[in-house]
Parts: sequence; C-alpha cells; structure tokens
Amino acid sequence: MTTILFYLFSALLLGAALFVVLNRNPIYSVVGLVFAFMNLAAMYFLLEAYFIGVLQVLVYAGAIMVLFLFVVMLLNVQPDRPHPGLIHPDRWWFGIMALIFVSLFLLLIGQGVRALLTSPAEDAAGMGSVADVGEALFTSFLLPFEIASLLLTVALIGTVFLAKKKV
Amino acid sequence: MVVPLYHILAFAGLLFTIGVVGVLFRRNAIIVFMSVEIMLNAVNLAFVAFSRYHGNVNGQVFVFFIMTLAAAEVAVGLAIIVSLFRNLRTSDISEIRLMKH
Amino acid sequence: MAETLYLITLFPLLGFLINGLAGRWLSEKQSGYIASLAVLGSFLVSAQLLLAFLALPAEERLLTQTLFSWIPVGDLNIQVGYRFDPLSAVMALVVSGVGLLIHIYSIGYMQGDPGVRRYFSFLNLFTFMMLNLVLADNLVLMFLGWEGVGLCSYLLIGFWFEDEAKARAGMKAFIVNRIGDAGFIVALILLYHQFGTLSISEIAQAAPGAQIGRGFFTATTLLMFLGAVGKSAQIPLYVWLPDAMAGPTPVSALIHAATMVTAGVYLIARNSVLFSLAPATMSIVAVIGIITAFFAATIAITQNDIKKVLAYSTISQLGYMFTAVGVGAFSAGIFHLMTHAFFKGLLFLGAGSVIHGLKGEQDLRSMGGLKEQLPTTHWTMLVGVMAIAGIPGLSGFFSKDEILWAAFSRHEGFSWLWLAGIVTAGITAFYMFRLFFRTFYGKAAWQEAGYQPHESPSVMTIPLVLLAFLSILGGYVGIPAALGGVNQFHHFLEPVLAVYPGVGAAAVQHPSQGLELLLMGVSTVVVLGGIYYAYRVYVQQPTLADDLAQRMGLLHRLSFNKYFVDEAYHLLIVRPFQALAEGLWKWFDIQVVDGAVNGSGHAIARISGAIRRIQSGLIQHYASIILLGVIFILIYLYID
Amino acid sequence: MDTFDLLATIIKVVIVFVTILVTIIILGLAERRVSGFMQYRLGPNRVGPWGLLQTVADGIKFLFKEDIIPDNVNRPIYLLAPVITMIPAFMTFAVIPFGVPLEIAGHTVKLQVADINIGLLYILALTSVGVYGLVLAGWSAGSKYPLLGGLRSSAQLISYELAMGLAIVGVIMVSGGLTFNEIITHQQATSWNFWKQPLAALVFLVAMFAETNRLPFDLTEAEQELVGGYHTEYSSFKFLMFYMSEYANVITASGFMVCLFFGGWDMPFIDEKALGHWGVVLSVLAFVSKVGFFLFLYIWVRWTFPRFRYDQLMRLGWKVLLPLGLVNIFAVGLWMALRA
Repeated sequence: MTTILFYLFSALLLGAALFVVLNRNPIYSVVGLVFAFMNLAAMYFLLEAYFIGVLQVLVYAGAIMVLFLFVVMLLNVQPDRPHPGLIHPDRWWFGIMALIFVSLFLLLIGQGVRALLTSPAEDAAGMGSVADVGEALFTSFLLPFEIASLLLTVALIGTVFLAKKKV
Repeated sequence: MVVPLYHILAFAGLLFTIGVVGVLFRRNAIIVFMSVEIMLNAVNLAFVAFSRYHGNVNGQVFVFFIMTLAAAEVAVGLAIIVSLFRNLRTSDISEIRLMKH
Repeated sequence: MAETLYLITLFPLLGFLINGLAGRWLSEKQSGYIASLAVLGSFLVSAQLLLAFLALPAEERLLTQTLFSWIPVGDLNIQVGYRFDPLSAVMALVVSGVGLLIHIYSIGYMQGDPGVRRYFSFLNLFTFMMLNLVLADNLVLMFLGWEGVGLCSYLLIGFWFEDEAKARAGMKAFIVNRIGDAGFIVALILLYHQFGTLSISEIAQAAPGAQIGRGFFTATTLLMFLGAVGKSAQIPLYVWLPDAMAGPTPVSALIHAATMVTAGVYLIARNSVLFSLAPATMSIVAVIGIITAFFAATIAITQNDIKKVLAYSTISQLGYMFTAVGVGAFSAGIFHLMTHAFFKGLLFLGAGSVIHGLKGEQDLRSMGGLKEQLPTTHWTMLVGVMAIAGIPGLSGFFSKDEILWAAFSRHEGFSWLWLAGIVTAGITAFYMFRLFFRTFYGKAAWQEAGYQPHESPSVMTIPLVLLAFLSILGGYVGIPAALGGVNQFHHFLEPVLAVYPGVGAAAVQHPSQGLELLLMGVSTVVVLGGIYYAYRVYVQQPTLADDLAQRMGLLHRLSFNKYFVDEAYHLLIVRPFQALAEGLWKWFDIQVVDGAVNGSGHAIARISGAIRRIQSGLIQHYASIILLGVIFILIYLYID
Repeated sequence: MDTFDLLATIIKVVIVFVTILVTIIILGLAERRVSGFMQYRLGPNRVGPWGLLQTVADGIKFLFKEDIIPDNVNRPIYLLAPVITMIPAFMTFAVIPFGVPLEIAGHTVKLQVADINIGLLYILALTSVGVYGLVLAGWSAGSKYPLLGGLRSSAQLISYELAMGLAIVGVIMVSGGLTFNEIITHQQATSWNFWKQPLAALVFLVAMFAETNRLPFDLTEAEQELVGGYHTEYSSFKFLMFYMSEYANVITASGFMVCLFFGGWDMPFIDEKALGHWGVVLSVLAFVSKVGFFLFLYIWVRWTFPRFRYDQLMRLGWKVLLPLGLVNIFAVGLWMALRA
C-alpha cells in the first residue's frame, strides 16, 4: 500500500509543480507550491525520514512559503499578461535545452543507477528520527551546524538592511 | 515499499527540470524564485532517497543544511525583490536589467 | 646590539611620514623640530653603536639585521637587511651628524617659506634614503637608496618649482643621473647572473676566488663607476651639479656637497673587493678623478655666483676622492669624504648665511666688506676655506695630503697624478680665498644696491660654529705616520676595505717618511702661494683681476663659460636626440604604433560588439548558459 | 496492522471528531453564558432547557442562510481558505493522548489517534500551515479590512510560534522525548512540568492565546478596527467553518497545554494503570476536567483583559516572550548540566 501511496504522492507533486510553473497567477503558484511541499513531506514520511518530513512542513510550507505569500501580497503582483504565441520568440531555445537536459538526465539514470539498489536498506528502518539526525548533526556535523547558525544570523541582518526603506 | 531507487531519482530529475523550465521561462521574479525552490527540493528528495536506500543518515543531514540555506536565501532574496520593486515598480525580471545599461 | 639598527632609518621615515601626512596641522617650528629630532634619533643610535664598536676588537665590528623579505621571486630573495660595519658607521655618522646640523640650520633659513613642511618632509625622506644607501646589506636595497636620494635631490632642487629655470634644473639632474643609473642596473644584472646573489658581503666573499675572467670585473666595475660618475658629478656627467644650486642652500649643503654626491665614492669603497680585481677600471677611476678635480677647479676661478664656485669646488674635491679610491687608497678617499662633508657643509651653510643676510643675493660682485656685518659667518668661513685649501693643522690638510701621498706612492708611472693634484690644490686655495676675500673684504658693493646685511639668527650660526670645530678637529683621527700619528681612521676602516696591490701598508712605508714630509712641505708652499696670489689680486690690488682676465683672454673666456660643455652637450646630444625623437614621433609613433593600437582597438570593438549580445542583462539568458554547461557535463558523463 | 487496530483507529477518529464537535457546541453556548454571567446578564436561555440547544439552533441557521459570495473575490482561493483553516485545526488533536491505554481482549489500545514519534513537531507544523487559511481568506476577499486582518494574523502567528517553540524546548529537554506519552510519563514519574518550569508555562500560555487569536490578542478580527477581520466577507456555512476551527484550535491548545505542563491525563496521587478499566475512566475524566478548566480560562480572560494594540503585541512577542523563553532554556540547561 505504501508503494501505491508513494506513486500517488509523486503524481500529485508533479502536477502541483507543473501548476506552479505554468499558471499565470502568483497566488495560485504559492498555494500550489505549498501543496507540492506537503506532498513532498508525505514522501519523506514514506521514506521514513520523519524529522526531515516535519521540517519540510514546518520550514518550507510553514515559514518560507508564508514569506512568499507575504511578498506576493505586499507587491500586489498581478497575473502575467499572456504573451501572443505559445512561447516568447527569443526563448524557444530554452525549451529545447530543457528537453535535452531532462532526456540526458534520464538516460544517465537509466544507464548508471538501474543496477543499484532497488529496495531500501533493511537495517535503516526508523533511521530518520529526530534523535538520529540530531546525533549526526551534533557530532560529525557540529561545525557546519554552527556555521549554518551564523549564516542565518547574517541573512537576518542582511534582510533587515535590505528591506528597510531608508538606511 | 518496493519503489526502485532509480524511479525516485528519475522523478527527482523531472521535478528539477520543471524547476528549470520555471526559471527559464517565467518573467515574474517571485515565480522564478519559487522555481528555484522546486529545484532545491528535487535535490532534497534525491538526498533523502539515497539516505534511505544506503542506510546512511548523512543524506538527511545534507537536506537539513539545504533547508537552512534555503531559509536564509529566501529571506535575503525576497528582501532584494521587495527593494527592487520599491525602486523600479516591477517584479518582471525581463525589465530588471540595470546591468545592461 | 644589532636590534636597534633599524631605528637609524626608522626615525627619518617617521619624520617624513609625520611631516608629509600631518604637516598641515603642524606649525613651521614644530615641523622643523620634528624633522630635526628624527635625524637626532638616527645620529644618537649610530653614535651609540659606534661607541660600542670602539670597545670591540677590530674583527668583531660587524652588525647585521634582516628585517623582512622584500622581493622573494624564485631563487632570488632580496631582503631588507642592514649592515653596520666601520665603513657604514662612518657614513651613517656623517650623514646623520652633518644632516642634523643642516636640519637645525634649515629651521632658521627656511623660516617663512610657505612650503616649509614639504621641505622638511623631503629632507627627512632624503636622510632615510641616504641611510638606506649606506646601511644596505645588498645591492638592491642600496640601489633603492641610490634612486631614493636621486628622487629627493630632484624634489629639492626643484623645490621652488614655480620658477621654471629651477624646475628644469631639477629635471636636468634627474635625467643626467639616469644615464649613470642605467650603468648601475646593468652591473647589478651582470653580478646576479654571475654570482646568483646580490648581497654585498656574499659577492665580496665569492669574487676573489671565482674562476672568472678579468673582463667581467672590468665591465661590471666600469658600469658601476658609470653610476658613480653620474651621482658624484664627475666628467662627463658633472653638468647637473652646478645647476643643482637652484635648490635652497641648506639642500645644496646636505645633498650636493656633504652626502649624496659622495655616494659614488662610497659605492666604490663598499665594493672595493670587486674594484681591486679590475686594475684597468681603477686606473680609469683615478684618471677621471684627477682630470675632474683639475678641470672643475679651473672653472671655479672665474665664476661669480658664490654657490656655483662652491659647486665646482665640490666637483673638484670629489675628483680628489675618486683619485684616492682609484689608486687603491680607499680609506683616504673615505677620510677626505668625511672631512669634505664637514668643511664643504660649513662653506655652503656660510654662503647660505651670507645669502640670507643679503636677502637672496648670490653674486660675488655684489658682496664685499661683509666682515663687520657678519662676524660669526666670517670667522667660520675662514676656517672653512683654510680647511679646504689645506692649511696644515686643519682637517683638509690631513685628508688631502693622504690622497696626494697615495697618488705619489702608487707607482712610478702615475706620479703625474700627484703633480696634477698639487697644482689643483694651489688653484683650490686661490679660488677659495678669492671667494672669501670678495665676500668679506674689499669694496662693499652691496651698499650701492641698498642692502642692509644682518647676521643670521643663532639657530643658523650655531651649526656653523659646530661645523667649524669639526673642520678643524676632523682631521685628527687620521694623522699620518709621517707626522708621528698612527692614522687611526685608516686602521678603523681597514677590516672592511680591500687591500689593493701596490698600496697597502708595505707600499706606503716603502718610500721614506722624509719624502712624505717633503711632499707635504711642497703642497703647503703651493697652497700658501695660491692664497697669497688671491690676496694680492683681490685685496691689495682689486683692479688686477680685470687686467688678468684681459690678459688671459681665451683662457678666461673658456673658464668663465665652463669650457662650453653645456653648449656642446646640447649640440651633440640633446639636439640630435630631439631630431630623432621628432622623426620617430611623426613617422613611427603616429603611423606604426598608433596605427597598430587603433587597428587592434577597432578590431576589439567590433568583436566585442558581437559578443556583447550575450550580455543581455536578462538573468534567464545567463541561467540558460549555465544550463548549457550542465548539459555539456552530462554529455561528457554519458560518453565517459 | 491488523483488522483490530484498523477498527480501533477508525473508532478513535470518530470519537475524537464527534467529541470535538460536541465540545464546540458546548463551548459556543458556554462562551455566551459565561459572558452573561460575568456581565450580570442572562445570556441565551430560551432554546431548550437552560438554553442548551442555542448553539444547535445557530448551526442550523448558518446552514440555511443564503451563501453570499461577493463579486470582487478571487473565487478559488475564497472557497479554499475555510477548508485550509479547518483541516489542520481538526488534525492537530490526533496526537494528543486523552487517557491511559485501554486493555481490550488482549490488545492494548492507546487513547490517542496516532502515537507518532514526533508528536510535538507535528502540532507545530500543522499550526504553521493553518496560517494560510487566514491569510488567503483575508486576501481573496478583495477588500481591505480582511486583507489587513489576514496579514496581521499571519504575522502574529509566526511571531508567537517562536515563543511557543522555545517554551516547548524546555519541556523536551527534561523529558527527553518528542512524544506526548514520554512527556506525560515523565511528569507522572516526577512532578508536573508546571512546577518545574513555571516560566515556560507562562510563556506558553500567553503564546497559546495569541496563536488561537483569542482575546486579548484577537487583533485579526478586532471588530472596532477591522469589522470582522479576515472573515468579514464570509457568511453562512463558510463562516461557520472559521468559527469551528477557532474553537477547535482553542480545544487543541488547551489539550496541548495540559499535556505539556499539567500532566495530561495524570491524576495526582493515583496510579491509574493499576486500577484497570476504572483507571482509564479516571484518567479520561482528569484530562477532560483539566482541559475544561483551560477552556473556561479562555472565556474568563476574554472578559478580563482589554485588547492589545498591534505594536504592543509585537513587542510582547519579540522583546518579552522570546527572551524569556531563551532564559528558560538556559536555566533548564544549566540545571541539567549541574545535576548531571
């Protein structure tokens, strides 16, 4: 059943992501992206990465996307004006590149990883708990963890500085 | 669960490509930014999948750091978009080309 | 002990920085005091080190200090390092001691000049560079000092740059010096190529035993000597020094008499080992030295500008020094360098005092009878001219006599050096007393011009008195053996100077002491004769001077016009160069160089006009290029 | 997962859902009756005995009223917003245990819909999602008062979530686990966290009021300024959904508070597990009465304190509660380090 659920969430996620990119109204995009992230969180749960799954909801859906929503509302962004024709004339080659990219990527995966790992590691069940990730964070990744806190502080200061009307 | 790893990776690749398409085609800076987030999350998914299939928690730690980074990045990035909007009255990145002139 | 070595150069550098950067917040007086204190610091440190030296046995008198690595490039590692040995000790003391007195003197002399802070900062910079020159442990640092003093010389000659003639004089000095410096640089390159190092002591150690042909040493030393000729104003590159008198008089005293111009002599003494290995160069040095001495002396006779007379006398005295080092009597050259610094500094400062008293008048014909008005200047100048003339008992006598004796005893074939030296000594006595008499005795020409001369303030006269004492006593450190002395100065310098075959202790003692005494007598008689003649011509019978000029006719014209050397240079070198330069400009520069540059410019503009389109300012274009890169990486991975 | 567990879970879900709905109905009446009591008036007392059916009548009225959708709204979002608000509000209660495990026919049934190993984070995560409902509701209405209300509410919720999280960290530190069972068992074994960390309890209490948008922090709907706040333009059943989610949130917050600081289902001085089925009944009663107290507290506070101004609200959150939460964490850490 979990397998079916996994594919279901994948499909929903893919649809949501396409919705984000393809529709013209930024607010819908934000809502779509929140939905996509919820699906992703569900996939993390299915992969038994509980902590990351909760973080996905808490941080991505709960904090980052609220910021996006705020900014969209603050700027009162209007839906994009439709462009005559399917694609902007000087952008058709982007599409070709994206196509080449994804096909190459899939080819590579098909070629290289198919032989590897078709099912999850048996001994890793429940590895994604808060305690496990926390232990890794505070032992072998302590320095990066501290640096990350510094990064957040810097971002905080930078954001306040940038967003102030007058400096 | 019997999902093969390469299915998840291929799916992550598709998701990433959707993000790329968003970055390349959309003119609204905020949407572009959101597409970048999609790309990041595609990578995160691959990390978590690898972590699960290899039985190694490090992949999840990476995701943790990517999330931290994304939070910082979004805060600063959105602040930039807001101040750009304040100055140029637009969030259309095809109009934001001060470096050109 | 060596730890304090860097202080010697640090103080003037600080003085330079303070005056140069913060000068606007300093009063005139403060600026002068700071500059003087900086030099006083250098002097005290040097003196303390010298005193410490005297307590040590001769072979231990060496201090080195490496401060930092300056130019580390591959195998070449030039370090800023100082070397304090008897030779650099003497030089450092002379530079900082005489420099100190001149700094103090300048406080009075430059009073009221709007650029006084600039003046003092330049003067400090000069002291810093000169001390680097003399203390340098390697030739590159020495060259830095060498060029640095050249720069300061240029800045100070053209100190009053509003006057175009003075600015031009500065440029002339700079350009003429460059000719010599080119030789110096080539010599450095040759030495590095040969020895793989530019440390003075390492080269001195390696050179004598090296399996190198004589030609190499002759070439390098000749090139070095070319540098020395430029810096020390010898024939044929002496023309800048008389013009350098455009600078303030204390500058002339410090740079163009006492210290910088002697750098050439110091260079040869410092590299005495190399020069000893090149007898041909040595001969050339001696010959050029004596010719310069004689030649400049004859010009000095007829000059009317008090500072020009002194300038030519400086050239002449430098010629003596080169004669000394050229015959291998390095210590005699340095000895004369030191005494010369005392009495020529004194003479210049005295002349400055006279000029100061006459509010800028420099022409001897407008002076006369100033004895009463400028008593201190008069007496100290008297000491100065007696010393330079070589009256027995004063410093100039001892040092000049040692040179003449060395020239005589060098070996038989070179005795004419001595003869020319004696004659020059006579001329020197004549023209120096001419200057003295015309300034202080005879008709007071200034009365007609309406001047009211006044004695200088004590801040200027005290340095004069001190220098007068030094001019008298300075010679007593080197009383020759013939007069019952032991020539301590010679023995003090001996460990760091090369022994040149044919001079040295053995050769000096070979001729009897009686002969030396006899030669001294001869030179004294000649000098006294010169003085007497000057007295007759300029005090007893003032009309005689013009008669003589009339009778000498051609000779007088030649001397008065400095043998038309400047004109000849202009005709032979400057004009052809101008013509060549103009030709190059009109054809080569405009057609070829500009054409190529403009052509490539147009080409670049066209290419970049095409490439510029990539720089669209659209983020998405850039992102797509990144994606293109990723695609290439993927293709590579796929193929791989 | 066998049939029994599946069945038990379904039953639990139904029970919890129904209980919450009933509680909301009671709360709706209680709010007005208590208000009346506090203001020396009667309150609704006509429908049914003592007015008991008043809320039911209200609900029916909501259902049958005309459903007005203003012209200027962004329809999809406008329709979606109440749902987004309501789902997390009802989902959060799932991890809160309301009694000791029940033994039935050899099976142990936890009196909790889902015992997941990150229960606390689950609640925080869902709370943060609930913000969208308010913001989107405010924005989609296409008029300025709701927009202001929505923006205020989201800023308020985000601000106070931090203080709330910090207060919880202290509890997690002493109990060493992220599930409610671990926290409650730990309190049972030692003493209620309220006695150990009164500062954290205070911070949590204030943050809880702010998180549920209740007075004195109901700036999102401050009638005098913003008419009805984010739900001004909503009517009929959609309004009811907002109304219900607010009460559901209040109930969950009370349960949360009780579990974290007041021992959950723990009845002091009694070992519920030793008493068999009576123990279960006792524990459920203990939990219900504790939650009831906090529900009463909500109403009590409502008629006691005046509303905060917006800047005061922000200052309180960032400059008072946040530092206090940090102080609590440091104090707990110090205490643990000294004891270790």
